[in-house]
Amino acid sequence: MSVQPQMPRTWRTETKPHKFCPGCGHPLVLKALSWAIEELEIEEKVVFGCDIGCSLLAWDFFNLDSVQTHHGRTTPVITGIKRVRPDLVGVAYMGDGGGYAIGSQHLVNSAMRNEKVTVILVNNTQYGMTGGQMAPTTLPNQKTETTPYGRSVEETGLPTKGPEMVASISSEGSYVARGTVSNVRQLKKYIKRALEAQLNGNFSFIEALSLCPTNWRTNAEETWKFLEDQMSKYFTVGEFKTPAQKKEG
Amino acid sequence: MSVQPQMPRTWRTETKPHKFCPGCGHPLVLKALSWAIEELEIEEKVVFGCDIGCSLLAWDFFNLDSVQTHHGRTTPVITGIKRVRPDLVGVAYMGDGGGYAIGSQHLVNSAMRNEKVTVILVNNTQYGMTGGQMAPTTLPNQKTETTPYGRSVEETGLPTKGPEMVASISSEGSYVARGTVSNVRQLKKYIKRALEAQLNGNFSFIEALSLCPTNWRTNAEETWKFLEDQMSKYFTVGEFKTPAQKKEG
Amino acid sequence: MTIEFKPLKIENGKAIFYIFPDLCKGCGLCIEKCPVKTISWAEQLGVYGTPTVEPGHGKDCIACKMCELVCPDCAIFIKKIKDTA
Amino acid sequence: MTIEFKPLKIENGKAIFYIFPDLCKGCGLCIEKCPVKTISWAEQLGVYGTPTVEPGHGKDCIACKMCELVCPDCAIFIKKIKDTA
Amino acid sequence: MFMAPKPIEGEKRVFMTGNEVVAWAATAAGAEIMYGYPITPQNEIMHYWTRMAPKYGRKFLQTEDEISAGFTTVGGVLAGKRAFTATAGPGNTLMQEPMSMAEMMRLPTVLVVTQRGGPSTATVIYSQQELTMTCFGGNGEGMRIVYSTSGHQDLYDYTIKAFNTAWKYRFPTFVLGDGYQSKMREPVTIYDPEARNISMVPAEAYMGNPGTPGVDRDPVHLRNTYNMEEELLKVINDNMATYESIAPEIVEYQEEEVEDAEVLLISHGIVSRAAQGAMKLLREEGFKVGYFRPITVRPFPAEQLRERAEKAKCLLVIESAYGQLKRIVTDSLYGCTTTIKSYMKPGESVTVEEVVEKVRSLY
Amino acid sequence: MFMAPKPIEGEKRVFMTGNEVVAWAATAAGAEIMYGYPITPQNEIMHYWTRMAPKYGRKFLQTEDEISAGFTTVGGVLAGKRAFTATAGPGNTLMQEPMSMAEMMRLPTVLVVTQRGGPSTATVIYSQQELTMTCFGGNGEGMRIVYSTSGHQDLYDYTIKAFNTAWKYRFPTFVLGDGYQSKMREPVTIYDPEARNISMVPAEAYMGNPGTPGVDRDPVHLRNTYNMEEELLKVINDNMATYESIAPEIVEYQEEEVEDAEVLLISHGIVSRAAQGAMKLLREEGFKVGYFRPITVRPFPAEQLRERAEKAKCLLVIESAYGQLKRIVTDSLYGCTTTIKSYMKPGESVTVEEVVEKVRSLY
Amino acid sequence: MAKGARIALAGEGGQGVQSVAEIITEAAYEEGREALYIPNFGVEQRGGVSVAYVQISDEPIGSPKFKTADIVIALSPRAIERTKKYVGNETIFVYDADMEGVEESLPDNAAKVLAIPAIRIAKEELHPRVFNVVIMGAVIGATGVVSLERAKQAIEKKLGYKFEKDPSLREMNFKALEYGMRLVKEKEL
Amino acid sequence: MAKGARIALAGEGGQGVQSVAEIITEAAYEEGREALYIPNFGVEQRGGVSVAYVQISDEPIGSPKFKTADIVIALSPRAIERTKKYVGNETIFVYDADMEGVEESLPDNAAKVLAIPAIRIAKEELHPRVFNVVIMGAVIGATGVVSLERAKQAIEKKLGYKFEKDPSLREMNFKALEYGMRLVKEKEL
Ligand SMILES: Cc1ncc(C[n+]2csc(CCOP(=O)(O)OP(=O)(O)O)c2C)c(N)n1
Ligand SMILES: Cc1ncc(C[n+]2csc(CCOP(=O)(O)OP(=O)(O)O)c2C)c(N)n1
Ligand code: SF4
Ligand code: SF4
Ligand code: SF4
Ligand code: SF4
Ligand code: SF4
Ligand code: SF4
Ligand SMILES: [Mg+2]
Ligand SMILES: [Mg+2]
Repeated sequence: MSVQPQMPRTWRTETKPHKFCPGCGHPLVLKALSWAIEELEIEEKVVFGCDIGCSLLAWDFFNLDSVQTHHGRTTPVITGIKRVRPDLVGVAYMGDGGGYAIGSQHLVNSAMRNEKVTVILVNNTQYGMTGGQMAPTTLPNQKTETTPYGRSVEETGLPTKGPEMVASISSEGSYVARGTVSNVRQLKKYIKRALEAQLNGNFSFIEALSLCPTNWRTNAEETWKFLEDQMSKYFTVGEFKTPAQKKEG
Repeated sequence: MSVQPQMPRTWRTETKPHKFCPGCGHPLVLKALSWAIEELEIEEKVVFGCDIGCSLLAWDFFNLDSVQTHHGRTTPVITGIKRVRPDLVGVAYMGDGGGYAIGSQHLVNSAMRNEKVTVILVNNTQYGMTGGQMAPTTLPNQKTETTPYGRSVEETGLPTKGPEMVASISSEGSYVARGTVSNVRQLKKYIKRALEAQLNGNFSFIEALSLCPTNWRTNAEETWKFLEDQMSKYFTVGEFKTPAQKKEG
Repeated sequence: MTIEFKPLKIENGKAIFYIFPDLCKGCGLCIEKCPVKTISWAEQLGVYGTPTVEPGHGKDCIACKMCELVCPDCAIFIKKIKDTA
Repeated sequence: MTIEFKPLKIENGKAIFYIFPDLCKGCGLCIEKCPVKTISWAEQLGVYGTPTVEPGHGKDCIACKMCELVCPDCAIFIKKIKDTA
Repeated sequence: MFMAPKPIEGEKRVFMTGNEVVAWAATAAGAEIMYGYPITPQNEIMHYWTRMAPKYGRKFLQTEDEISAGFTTVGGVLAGKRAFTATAGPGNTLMQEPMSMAEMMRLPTVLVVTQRGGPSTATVIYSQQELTMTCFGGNGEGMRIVYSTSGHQDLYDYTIKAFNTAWKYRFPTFVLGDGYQSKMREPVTIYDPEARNISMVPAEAYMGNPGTPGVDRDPVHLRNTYNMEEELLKVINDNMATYESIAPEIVEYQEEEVEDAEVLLISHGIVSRAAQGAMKLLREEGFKVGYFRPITVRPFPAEQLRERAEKAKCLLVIESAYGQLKRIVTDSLYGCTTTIKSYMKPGESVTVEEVVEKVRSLY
Repeated sequence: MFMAPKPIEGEKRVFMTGNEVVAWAATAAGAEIMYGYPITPQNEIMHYWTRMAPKYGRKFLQTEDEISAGFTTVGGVLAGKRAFTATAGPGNTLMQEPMSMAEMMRLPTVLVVTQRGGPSTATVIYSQQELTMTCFGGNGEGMRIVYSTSGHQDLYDYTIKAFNTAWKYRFPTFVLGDGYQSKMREPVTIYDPEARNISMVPAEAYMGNPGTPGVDRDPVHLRNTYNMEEELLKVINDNMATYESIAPEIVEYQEEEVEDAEVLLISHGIVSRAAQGAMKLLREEGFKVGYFRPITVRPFPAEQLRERAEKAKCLLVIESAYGQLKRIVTDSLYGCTTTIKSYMKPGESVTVEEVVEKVRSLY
Repeated sequence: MAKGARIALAGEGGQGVQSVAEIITEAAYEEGREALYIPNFGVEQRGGVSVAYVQISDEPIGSPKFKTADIVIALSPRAIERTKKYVGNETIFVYDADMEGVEESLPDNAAKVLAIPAIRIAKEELHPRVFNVVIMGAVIGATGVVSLERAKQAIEKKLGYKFEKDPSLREMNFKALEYGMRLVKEKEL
Repeated sequence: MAKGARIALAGEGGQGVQSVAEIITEAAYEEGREALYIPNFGVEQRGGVSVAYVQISDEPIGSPKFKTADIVIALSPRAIERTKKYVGNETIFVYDADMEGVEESLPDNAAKVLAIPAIRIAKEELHPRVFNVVIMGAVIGATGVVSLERAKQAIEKKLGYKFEKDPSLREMNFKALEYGMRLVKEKEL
């Protein structure tokens, strides 16, 4: 066999190229997730759930037992599994619409109940799969299909600060951080810590700032810029809750 | 006419005695609400929505236009009204189950969107109307119908700190506080400030620590004690977000 | 406003204590909150067939209105005696 | 593990730049992140019929692997030349 | 009333997608606010609406989910506004909770459903699998009015009509389309309702009317919960009696060549176009085929269908679902002995050719 | 397997509420976890379950709403456990979202429904108004199995059976009770299934089985979404074909005095007790009255009913709903010309006396 | 009396009608009879009239509720209002004699309307707490659905743990039961 | 050709088949004919084969999709796979001549199978960007559903704003259109 692509071991080559758009940030998050799982050597234990939203395109992405659920409902499905199989490691993977809008009751209540699962939420500032409507994370004045003249703060408030919210209600021992696909290695580190928190019997939550060139209607240069200049300014990357309570910027 | 009871002007005498149990805290919250409305002289503008839960027993309680909605859905109903009638003052009244469990997506998203409504949530540490099951606010080790051996923190986490959570996501100008029926005058002051925040175009949220002798199975002495010793120890009374950002304990 | 409630009137200490049996559900919250512990159970039954309350079981009423404030049913009305004139 | 991807192999600076046209969707993310701006569009078309990328359009490749890291499709593999031996 | 310009003067013929048609129709009908949550294939209704809304003084709120979209719509209606929402598939499933409140309280909400594949998330494309749910809803009795549209002209006409039906009769009203109608482009005449002498039934506020409640007027106290079975039974019986008495005024259907039809094709929505096309071809070939299409699928034109069905030799129910229309048909026709057959393709479209073939196979 | 004591040895006769019966039945059936959200009248199922759970090594999770209760139940099933939940009324409406996922993916969830008044919040008491929704569900085709119980013995028997039906056939399975059955007390024999030679169908994990996926075995990839109509059509047609082929094995019904019946009483659930009582009284009076009760309301014993119905002079459908059972009956009996009548009391109970009176009025 | 009976028992929340119903049906069940009991319930946790529907029979029991009762027992004015609809030509309607101003609302279609001084007797001759046992006695006296012995056993089962601590309670309860039976028997049913 | 036509047009995301379909149907509509166009759509935003279903007729149009097309145009190997099922005995199947290794997958039941070098011609003789206009010309040439004039007007309407800035574009587009028409005409349909 000739030289082969350096895919993470848990990526399933049979289903590659994957179904995400060119330049999508989702697969970068999934790269970080794979590396974290591989470093912890827990492939055998992971159950991966993906939401409706572009995350569903990951339904056959991994060499991991995977289930694609309903929009916003991945957290309860994984919670349901985890309650009867505490030996497994549950990962609930979703978009910002799935996590902060339609599934927000599940996110906050699983955080409050300290469910032993890891929620990974991909923040691409809008609803990718449905063609780019406003999400709770849409930036002020950002144009989307449902804010064609730009998101009005007066009309719809400010973007959701999810990790900040989750940190305010989660238990001691849980882990909450915001990473970015601009820094895949750091994102991997955060996800690894999140999985470790779960292994230690606690809830963990990662928001990942991501890219959606399709709905942002950006070329590669603008795509990175939007993430690194616009999004990162509003959404602080870092750890918001760590088991030892130490913070890192 | 002989001497008559000193009911707040907006209480509807025709429907008194009301339908709440003996010793229930709900009517004390409604007393504080009435006084706040009367001091602001906004009776004509208020639309009152009550949830399913014991709050529904207030459906014909007031001389205020009132609608009884579904469990957890009072916030969207009042939001829907407010969006087309910004001249009105919308009050969404609910229990801790309605607000923090089944309706939590509405609570957090209306806070995030800075909807111009006032949410009043009655914390009685369990589901009153359905006969006393665990709520997100149930105290550690508290016995309820679904935690017959006491709420286990290991199994179900810690009680929800609602105002703390809402304060972490709400906009500048919004108002968030926790009051108690142990101090009806302070509660009235908080509710009044909440209504003022709404009049100024912002979201506001009040949690009221309340009494449920029926499901706590307490006599009057134990009832007050549970509120004042147990609940108040865990749930801090005070303001969590004020338009001017000043705090008060 | 056609509803009328019939009070019982009991003078005690600094106040006239009006109790409305048609409103009182006998919860006892007022009893616990009275700073002078003057309130206790009365013979009179309330709306749910349970005893209502009356003053006169402790020190004299100081007309602090705490009982009125905490009654969830607005079944008590305290009138300060000096106000009565 | 029966799937095999065919790479194109381009030597540049400190690395051998392997590009897998069957994986490259032509998003251009790698181009933007290359610190020496050596990557640009190639003649070769990728899986979606859009151009793939190649090095050799700027300074020499320093084998930093940034392009490999940010490629969402794992379409690039950078092999440091000293490693090749 | 806002002093915004009229969206359409007179009438004009245009070529657009069905979602665009709905947005125009709601605008022309004077809908004041749309509440919504994204879901394919209804998204572009919101997209067009949000583009037009500021121009014509209308409002929009994107909610956190369909439950909220439904309940905010209920709020808009309580406030006395022509309010509507749109959804599909799993969103329609969730929408049944608020719609059941509207049903119980007889609130004139308007909901546009663009059916997609089911059950569950299934496909984002097309089906007629939301018929049962849209007609009969949640934990109740289906006190709703449902117009099933077959293309863009219907979408325009019945979206406008839905607001009038809702506000006139005060039952939640539904426009039942599908993903094909949403996404396809075809010609349609859009018009100012006034230009066609359609006057919009005025919306009235349930709450928040002038005057201080308890002083100037009685307060409004609305509820959907009853403490005793007897109270509930009375409310339902009253509502049902009203519903049944107005049903004959509401019922609409379309038929062709039914008089001497041996085979009667029964279908609704966009499938009826294939049925109609097939009927024409078959007639040309000499087959005595008739065509019947309920426009209101709830209430259903039961009597009208029965009259036609009893004269036919065979009924063929055609639908992009697994017997959902058939169940309504058989319920309406109990006692009729005409042979019944069905052609069912859940989640996939039915073409003229297939219907022709199927009918031929019956002979 | 946990090493907890057996909840019941052999069998014993007890006097308890229906909710308690369900909790015992689920325990005896080896249900491993209940996920639930409070709602009257099902609450005490949870109350009894939570009291018993630790004793028998079972688990409980109170979720944030019914949506979550349904989806966590799906999770429990995916993990290979006998998992169940219970709900009613508006909770059942919400439960349709997760159940539609179970339907699409053929997951053996078990849901106990204790019907209350509808639509909307209505009453917390009783009705048969959740029949349509429980049988046909959300945006889909009703690929479910629904047992309608008429009292405590049924509740016990069919709750146990539901787990076996679900895990044997892999369709979501429902026990359809009501608030009366939940809250009333009557005698019932509870038993260890083994003591009656009922062996529990083993539950199997869909996910999380031993071995590293992609190394030792293929990974499991489960989905409910399809990109193309054709894919979906195939899945539904396959599932439907399976459903229809197993239906005859699943169908259950009860009948009495049908042979020479002039009037055939058709009812389900607890109402069938009133029908049965009335039938007996009327027979004593010399009226030729028969009794037919579907136990599985989905799949429905259509052929069996048809055979009886065609021989009768009049069918009387009796239900605490507004025509929900009748719609299923007429669909099953299309072509039958026996007169059909109905006695409908949405949200209120039906007594023996009323049925007797109604039947007399038919003569 | 008939071997079977349909009984509607209604009172205020605190009057204990539900436990009376529960004990009676359990006693009948222990005697091997068909027995069914259902309480009314609604959205309010407390405050409404509490109604218990009891049926005891030798045949399987149909609907848990019924249109017409054989015996209706109403212990408060509101309970009278609430239960009047269960009265038919053959119904015996029993109410507490000490209610004031209820004459107007008594049913006029009952076979018999009996006032029994249960509240007073319990209060004056026994103890207010056994009021509901007096009522239970009245029900048994009026219907004969269970034997005195079985009724005593059922009470013993329910309250035995209390009787252990204070045996005098047993006597008081049994006395109340017999008193109740006598009260209706006296009325010569 | 027939006065009406059912056309299935399929290609990769960037090949612009949807705008071809839109322009053609709009042109037919402007000519007063019945016209219906629907794109395929699925959960993926990008990546799948893009199919456009076009129908033009003088009769009202039935279902938006059809079983068998009069003409199928497939512009990529995946598009061939995807659209083969719309081919019947009377279908003309057109594909781009420059695809490699597709012979195996071409339909064998079509009335005619035509390879046209649209990609090459657009690239070499015009500009890659007008590739889809060449295709549009081919469709019109093969079906005659709209006149050349009307097609030009439709293009003008759609791209007029671009032509204003750079009038040479107009000429290139029209040339592409005519080229496309010729490509199929040459094949002597
Ligand atoms: C109940 C329900 N409502 C709506 C939808 C439609 N829907 C599918 S994906 C999606 C949004 C996805 O956005 P997000 O969660 O941010 O994920 P992204 O695609 O951006 O990664 C929506 C609204 C659905 N499938 N189900
Ligand atoms: C969708 C739905 N689920 C569940 C219920 C049942 N239910 C009614 S009230 C209630 C709980 C009320 O508790 P809370 O909100 O805390 O109010 P409280 O009665 O304690 O004041 C529940 C679960 C319902 N009516 N609707
Ligand atoms: S739409 Fe956006 S988020 Fe979705 S796959 Fe495409 S680029 Fe990624
Ligand atoms: S149950 Fe509790 S909260 Fe409800 S009315 Fe009674 S005391 Fe109040
Ligand atoms: S006014 Fe104050 S002192 Fe007097 S009775 Fe009331 S609480 Fe007691
Ligand atoms: S607080 Fe009010 S209702 Fe309660 S006992 Fe005192 S007076 Fe009566
Ligand atoms: S390895 Fe670094 S320098 Fe070399 S091509 Fe990639 S990004 Fe550029
Ligand atoms: S980042 Fe990857 S997919 Fe994108 S252009 Fe570069 S090599 Fe191709
Ligand atoms: Mg997103
Ligand atoms: Mg509560």
